[in-house]
Amino acid sequence: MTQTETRQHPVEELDEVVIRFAGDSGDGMQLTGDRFTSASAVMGNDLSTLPEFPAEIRAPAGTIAGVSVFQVRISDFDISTPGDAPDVLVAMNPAALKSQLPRVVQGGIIIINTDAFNDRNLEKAGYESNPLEDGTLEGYRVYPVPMTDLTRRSTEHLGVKPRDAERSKNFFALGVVSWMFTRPVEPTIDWIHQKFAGKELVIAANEAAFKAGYNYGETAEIFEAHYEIKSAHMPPGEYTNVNGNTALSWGIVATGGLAKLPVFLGSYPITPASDILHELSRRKNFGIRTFQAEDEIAACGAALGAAYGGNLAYTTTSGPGLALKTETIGLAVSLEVPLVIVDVQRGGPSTGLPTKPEAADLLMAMYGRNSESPIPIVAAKSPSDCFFAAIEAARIALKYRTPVMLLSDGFLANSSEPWLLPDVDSLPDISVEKATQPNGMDEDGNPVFLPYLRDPETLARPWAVPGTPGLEHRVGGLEKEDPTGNVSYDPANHAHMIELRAAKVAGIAKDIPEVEVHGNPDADLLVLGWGSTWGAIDAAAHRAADRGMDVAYAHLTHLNPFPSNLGEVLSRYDRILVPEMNCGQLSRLVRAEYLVDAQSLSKMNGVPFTSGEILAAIAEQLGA
Amino acid sequence: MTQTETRQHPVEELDEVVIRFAGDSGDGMQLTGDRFTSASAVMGNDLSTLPEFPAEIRAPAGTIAGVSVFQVRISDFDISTPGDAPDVLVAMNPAALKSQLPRVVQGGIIIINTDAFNDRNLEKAGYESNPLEDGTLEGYRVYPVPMTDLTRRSTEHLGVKPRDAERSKNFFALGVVSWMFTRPVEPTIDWIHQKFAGKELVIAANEAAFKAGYNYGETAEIFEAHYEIKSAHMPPGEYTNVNGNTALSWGIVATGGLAKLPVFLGSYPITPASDILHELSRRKNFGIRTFQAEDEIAACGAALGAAYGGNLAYTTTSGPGLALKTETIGLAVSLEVPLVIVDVQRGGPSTGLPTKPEAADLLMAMYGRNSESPIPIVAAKSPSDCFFAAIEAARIALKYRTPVMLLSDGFLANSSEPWLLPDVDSLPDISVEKATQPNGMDEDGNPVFLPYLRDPETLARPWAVPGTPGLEHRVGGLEKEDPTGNVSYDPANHAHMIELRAAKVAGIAKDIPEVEVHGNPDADLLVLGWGSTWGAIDAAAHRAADRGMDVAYAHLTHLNPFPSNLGEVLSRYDRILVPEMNCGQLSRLVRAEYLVDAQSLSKMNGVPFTSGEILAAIAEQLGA
Amino acid sequence: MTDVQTTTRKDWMSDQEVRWCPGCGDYSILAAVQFLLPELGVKRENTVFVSGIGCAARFPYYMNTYGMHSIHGRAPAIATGLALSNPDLDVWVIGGDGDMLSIGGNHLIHAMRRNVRVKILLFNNMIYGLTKGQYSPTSEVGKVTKSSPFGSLDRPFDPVSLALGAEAGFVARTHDMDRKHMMATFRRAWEHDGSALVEIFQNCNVFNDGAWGDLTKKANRANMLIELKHGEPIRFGANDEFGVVIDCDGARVAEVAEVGLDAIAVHDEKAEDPSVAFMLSRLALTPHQPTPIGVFRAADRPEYSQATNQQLLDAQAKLGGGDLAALLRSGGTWTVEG
Amino acid sequence: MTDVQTTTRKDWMSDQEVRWCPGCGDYSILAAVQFLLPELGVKRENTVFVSGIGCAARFPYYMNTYGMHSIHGRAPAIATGLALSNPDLDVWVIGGDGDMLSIGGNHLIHAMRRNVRVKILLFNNMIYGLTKGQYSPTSEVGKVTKSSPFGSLDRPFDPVSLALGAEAGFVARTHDMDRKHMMATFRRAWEHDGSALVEIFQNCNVFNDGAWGDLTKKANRANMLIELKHGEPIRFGANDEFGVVIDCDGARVAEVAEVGLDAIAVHDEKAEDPSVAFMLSRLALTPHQPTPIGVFRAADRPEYSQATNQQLLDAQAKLGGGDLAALLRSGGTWTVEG
Ligand SMILES: Cc1ncc(C[n+]2csc(CCOP(=O)(O)OP(=O)(O)O)c2C)c(N)n1
Ligand SMILES: Cc1ncc(C[n+]2csc(CCOP(=O)(O)OP(=O)(O)O)c2C)c(N)n1
Ligand code: SF4
Ligand code: SF4
Ligand SMILES: [Mg+2]
Ligand SMILES: [Mg+2]
Repeated sequence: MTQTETRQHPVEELDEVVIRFAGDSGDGMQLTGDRFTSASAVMGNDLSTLPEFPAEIRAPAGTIAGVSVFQVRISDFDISTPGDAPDVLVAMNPAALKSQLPRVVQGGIIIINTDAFNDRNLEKAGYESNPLEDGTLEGYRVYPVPMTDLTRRSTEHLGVKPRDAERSKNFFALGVVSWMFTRPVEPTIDWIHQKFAGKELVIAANEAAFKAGYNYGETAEIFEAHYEIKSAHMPPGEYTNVNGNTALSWGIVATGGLAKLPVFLGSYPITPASDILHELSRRKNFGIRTFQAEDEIAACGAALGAAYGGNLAYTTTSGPGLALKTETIGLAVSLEVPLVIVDVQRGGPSTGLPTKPEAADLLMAMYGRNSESPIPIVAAKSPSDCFFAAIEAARIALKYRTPVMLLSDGFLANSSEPWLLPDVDSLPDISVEKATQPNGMDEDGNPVFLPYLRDPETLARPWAVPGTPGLEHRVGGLEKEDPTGNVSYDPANHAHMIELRAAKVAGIAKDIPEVEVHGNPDADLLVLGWGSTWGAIDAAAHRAADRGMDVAYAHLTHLNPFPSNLGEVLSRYDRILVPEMNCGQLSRLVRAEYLVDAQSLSKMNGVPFTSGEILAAIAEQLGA
Repeated sequence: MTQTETRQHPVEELDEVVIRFAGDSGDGMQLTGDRFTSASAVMGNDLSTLPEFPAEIRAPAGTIAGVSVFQVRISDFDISTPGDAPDVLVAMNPAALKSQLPRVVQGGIIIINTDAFNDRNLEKAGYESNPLEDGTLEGYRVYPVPMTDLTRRSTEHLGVKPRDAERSKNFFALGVVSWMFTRPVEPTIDWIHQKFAGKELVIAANEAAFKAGYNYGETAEIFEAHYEIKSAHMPPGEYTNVNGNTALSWGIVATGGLAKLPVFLGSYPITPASDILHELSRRKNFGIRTFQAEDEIAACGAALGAAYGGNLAYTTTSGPGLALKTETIGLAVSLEVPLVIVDVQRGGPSTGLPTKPEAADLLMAMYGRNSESPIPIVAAKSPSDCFFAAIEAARIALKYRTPVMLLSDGFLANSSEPWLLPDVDSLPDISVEKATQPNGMDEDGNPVFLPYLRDPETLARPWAVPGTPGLEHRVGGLEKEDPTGNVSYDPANHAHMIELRAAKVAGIAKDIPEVEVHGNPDADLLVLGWGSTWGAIDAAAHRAADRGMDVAYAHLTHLNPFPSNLGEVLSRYDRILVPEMNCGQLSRLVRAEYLVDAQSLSKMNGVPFTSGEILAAIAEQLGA
Repeated sequence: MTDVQTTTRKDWMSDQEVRWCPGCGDYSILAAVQFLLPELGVKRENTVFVSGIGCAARFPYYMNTYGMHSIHGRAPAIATGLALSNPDLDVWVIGGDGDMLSIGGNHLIHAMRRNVRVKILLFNNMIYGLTKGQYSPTSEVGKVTKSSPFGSLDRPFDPVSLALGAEAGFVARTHDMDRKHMMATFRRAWEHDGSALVEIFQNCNVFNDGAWGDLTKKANRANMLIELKHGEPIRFGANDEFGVVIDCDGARVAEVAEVGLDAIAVHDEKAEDPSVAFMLSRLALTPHQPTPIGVFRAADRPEYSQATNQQLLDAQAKLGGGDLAALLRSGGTWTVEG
Repeated sequence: MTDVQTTTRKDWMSDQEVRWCPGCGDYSILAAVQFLLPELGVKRENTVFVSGIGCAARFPYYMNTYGMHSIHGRAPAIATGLALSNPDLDVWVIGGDGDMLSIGGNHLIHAMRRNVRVKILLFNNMIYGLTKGQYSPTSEVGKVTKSSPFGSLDRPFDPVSLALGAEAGFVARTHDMDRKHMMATFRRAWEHDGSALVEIFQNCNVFNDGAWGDLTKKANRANMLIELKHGEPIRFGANDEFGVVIDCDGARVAEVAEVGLDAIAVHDEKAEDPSVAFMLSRLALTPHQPTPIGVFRAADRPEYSQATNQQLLDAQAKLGGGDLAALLRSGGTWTVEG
């Protein structure tokens, strides 16, 4: 692809690689990572990504707080996590190097933009001496590249001003890494043309920088080899690369069609859930109404109002917002209307670590309401699973006329993976009948409507929406008489209603899949997971098996009620290990429910589990 | 005391009696019950009371919804509940009879105001025939008394208008019952004079009605006997009769002195907690500031602000209000400031049964916040214990700089018992030192203030309140660096802080009394209780022992952390029974914590446990 | 409407026994609504009452329509979602001064600025009734109640001023002693295309009896209630002897004879600028001074739920109806061959 | 104050790196406060900044005083409790337009009506900054943002109108491009005995750059910013050629030459009636019309925390200091003999 004379480098084959692009917030690392991912997807690799943003909108340039990171793992086999430690680090400045170096595997590759290693930047990063010179990087394969300068020179001929040229240096870096891992260049060049359409100079500069980087890899004598990762044996079909928030949003879009209902979203912006609001706000042509409320209470209240009005209603938030919605969710429990509450969990307590993932709202989801106020809980296990989890949550909400909690987290929200697109026609019909007719008789034999007369199978009450003639009735948060719905202070009725509400939710266990055991079902140890730990557990279990360790594992997507066979499954294992991004919340639930000595493997530092950590815990449990 | 000739009735001795005064909301039943209680207190009986109000402010006169009830139990031995089924029912109208009759013991005494049994009232109560005539009351000892008419006649000579005279009929009823149980008349007459001071005609009418009732008992030939209940063998000392809300308020008043701090209450009215706000609002001469906020969030926020400002701060509410405060409590956890949150629990879910007790907010208190956000929980066990529970909650909050949840419930709130007044000088000193000096040094050896440098013993951080020179610092809900308090996104620091917060709360176990076992410690069965079930459990255990059943029982006043010996205690028993006014919340906590098969005895009908119900469950557990 | 239903008051009464205290002002408000709805020719099934918590908030139980007795303060938010979900509904919101102005103040002001078609009836009894008598955000300074035994210190809101400051398009006031005036005022609220707030002076005869008496007792009305009528000079008094004068210091009461009829302000409820309506809301600062009632402001503004729906239609017209399969492919795809 | 501390700006700067985007208007507001406090002669230890959540709400971290970065929307409530707990403190509240007017709207209006001595600086950038660009309650209709890709539909609040409708005693406005004006305005807020709201036009150069530019750019100021000065005719323009006329329809801009100086309204910030201040707040309805800045209203009213304390003193004077033993006996007692 170039005219210059090139030396042929040896090509080594790898089965996987984890690359971390790190630079200043303004350096375009997210875009670079995204592009590399797309090019890899086209090559048929399996892949998984994880972006990490600074907490500040624009942290001061050059500081550690301002470092923006994108990790991508590509492989020729089926993977489920973005990888533990990176094999390759691209460090665009000293702060990036300083903050990311501790994660890189020993002997890993480090590609450095040496132009950024001036005194000012070193100081800002807190380096007292230059790490390029003081031995800090011993034990790594370091490739120092004066990227800023090379970028500038490669674009000079286009008439790009030096300051503007600098902005293209991420494309230079992308070029180097693309060469190193033998990625095709066309998709990226096409993309540049599309993305910057109309800005000819920008296109030219970025393309020139990208090619210069690619050629630098080919030409410069510093690289010993370049690498190839064969395409993975992925099931055939059409794939897209999707992150959890997008998949969840699309799942919500899908439910409108599957339920044949208009979708309503009441929301208030909060990290890391806001992107669901953003994505759905763009989908007005799907008939989706989004309402940015004055706060979370109003967001949930408006969703409840829309649900009562016959829409398929959602409210999306993160922990602090969920705390505010609890009273309204309690009302939804009492009214028994369908409503899906999405909690994209983040680090706490209080404001905590808003941009870091955690999965510590499970017990709040379960118990965070006054009195006995049971609701079903569904949790997504991977970015693309967010799509199906949204459908499942809506299915339960509609069928059982109940608020449903749908748990995601900041890790799922932002990390992405290839997704074999489902056939949209194969998605389940989740539509339900609304009430249209009186369902009872009064003493005089006149037809009457009994709003709390339940379906004997599901215990769901009729969904009688305003606008339906003949079904006028009143509901409210006071205790209701069964089945008239009239206010009742009668002790026996209250006890009965408490039982009915509990039985309705418990009964959903009959309507959800049994929990499946993976790995070696006859092992002594069961690893029980939920939520975003799926990838790390799955990978760890495979690695354990490779090392001859017997381990079974199971993953819960329904946290309330539990699958009906869970107690029986747990009773089969001597040891149960529960990895969680909290201090042992699921383990408490299963201990209380089944009296099994489930041990918590807790991680609460704002960073998702690596498979290595889980592997180590498995090994410890097995005394291996 | 009267001039009329009297027949002497035989006096029978009783060891206890449970009397239920029931009438229309406007009939003054609460006042009647109160008066009877006071007269009994003066006689040295032990006693326990329970009022029950209609949910409506003024439900339509004559209806069942409008019935107001006051139950009092008096005895010559130590009691701890207001009694299960009443031995005596005073029914002022048909609705009162209809709603209360099912509770009366077989063969019980029923005193009826026959004048109210007209067609209109019978219809309003839903009677199709007159229960006085149709055999409904067979099996009871019924005393029909035309109270309205007799009252009218007894006051005629005073010039009281007939309509006004009617208002005194509760004093007539009180007179009858006072005679029946040989209560002294002077205290009541004195009280009438005091209470209605200035309203001479009212005094005269009430006094006349009261005396007429008393004389009626003595004179009329309808009563076979009257009864005496000897004074109880109560520890010597000065007693008052107190309900839980008053005791809790006084406990809060006391803490100001004991902590040498101004008390601040931020509150928003809600049943059944409002009376604490009312009582404290009257105590301005104790230097107590009460702030009625615009909502519960602001109430809790203002309390948090006052705590940060160095006051001893409280916020009081019930379940729906607590749901709204959760986000702010999470901030208090993160800031580590002392704050007591009082939840007077009521029936739910949602608005539920606002005037009925329930104890189903335990798990919300424990887990109802986003992320891992541990707080200590204290629960009162009897009306007078509310006083000490308030002091204990404040002690923990101050010493450990933490929000503390103090749980009461609608039963404790309104029911009353004699309270042997404590010597106020013997109450504990709960004062703590505020920070006044820098507590660290920077690299240059200059003194600095480290707001999160903890006391090694308690792990409490310094309480450095605005106004203190030299300690200026910033706090917030974002994760804080240990010990500087600066914002930190560092993973290791976050994990460390999560652990520290958990360890601080867990460490309180060293500083609270061990749980005591009552009854027969060597029994197979342990009854484990918390909160207002104490009275019923204690009584049931005594009754069980009387019947030769071996039972041990223990009561938790600290729900988080648990007393340090709880695990060991639980491990000693084959069976553990946990009576709770919820669906098994404490039982879940102990099952998860200690893996013991604690069985829940759940009662969720808005009515407190009777000792009989617990006795029956004990018997069932023991196969007796 | 083509198929106007003919209903009578009875059709709008539910089978639930009304549980307010005997003598409570809420009864007459209920009656006014039940008399009005037949006149409006609306359908029961398309009428929804949403309330918060409080005595006033029991209202929906007594209406033979759809109804929701929700949670304290949140009715305007819930009603907003409901109104957005179905354009055919008439959504009424009922609440007390505590419900709407204390815990629910934020939802109220946001409902006002959004101009969503919810009709809010604020039962202002200047007290918390249901919780048995604490002072409310409309109680006068110095009010002695259970929670303010030494007198309250909080300066009250004027609901009309507050709503006008919050960009309300429709604000009116009426009182529980005049069914005709209530009906006329509620009708105007119903006719307005957008959110509407009606403050109703309501007597709580148990905890705040007679609080509005200086204004609403029959004998006092002529001299104490100033009826606002669009396009007419603002006059009151048994013989219209008083009027309202507006100048650059604000609004004040004057004797017509003294200032001349020309000096009397003519009421313009449609004024784009709410300033004059605001002035009128400041005329009386206690319930013991001559006080305007009627429609303060009824300005035309785009209604929120219609605008929301229009955006959906525009998007569909521009982008076509939603195609899920295409959406899933919108981020780019690649194909793995079998 | 007797022992006035002599401090300099540096004394008020904390050791924390300021983390706003380069170019953000928040920097100049921070500087204005840091320059002002030394002039006020207040003590660092008696100064507290309480904020909610948002870019603006990071402010307390940068002040070398006491500070609390609390939770979204709740700062006015927390500050109220703090102000009540200690009369010696100067309590400042900092928040953005989302923090104060969206989720925190209710606490804001209640703080205003109570007149508790908290000084609220509202950084109005007409956008949610921290959450990366959604429209806020002050964003203009039609605003295209991440959460309103088809344009927002919500009519914005005017913070000054809202506060005046909520009984505010002190309301003012300034902007981030004029340090002197900010300092003078903040000083006035500080001097006011009660709650004070200062709206600050603030530029968010990342998500809403130049939103206030029509008003605040140096070249535009003379013709677009109307400086309110107590007791002076309200005039503006490079040569004071424009003025504000107030009549019974509201306030409007006029050429002085045309209407004559006598017709120009004289600003009275102390007026008991907030109506004229309200009129002034309606003069400009978009950030592209001549807009008043300065103190709209500074009326004397009893301050809440002092009134609270006075009630304690009165109660003590009347009832004596609290006696716990007596309180426990106040319901009547009886004695059981040993
Ligand atoms: C979250 C919550 N807080 C508090 C309450 C208690 N509460 C019920 S109604 C009410 C106020 C009633 O006053 P208002 O709204 O004026 O109605 P009114 O009874 O006077 O008609 C309060 C504080 C509640 N039900 N829920
Ligand atoms: C309870 C809660 N809801 C939502 C958020 C997310 N959030 C943080 S700041 C913010 C709004 C920021 O806008 P503004 O208050 O105008 O401040 P700015 O960033 O523009 O200065 C939001 C929605 C939160 N932190 N907490
Ligand atoms: S308490 Fe007052 S407002 Fe409530 S029903 Fe009774 S009279 Fe009406
Ligand atoms: S996002 Fe806007 S408001 Fe926030 S710091 Fe950046 S420029 Fe300032
Ligand atoms: Mg009220
Ligand atoms: Mg903003």
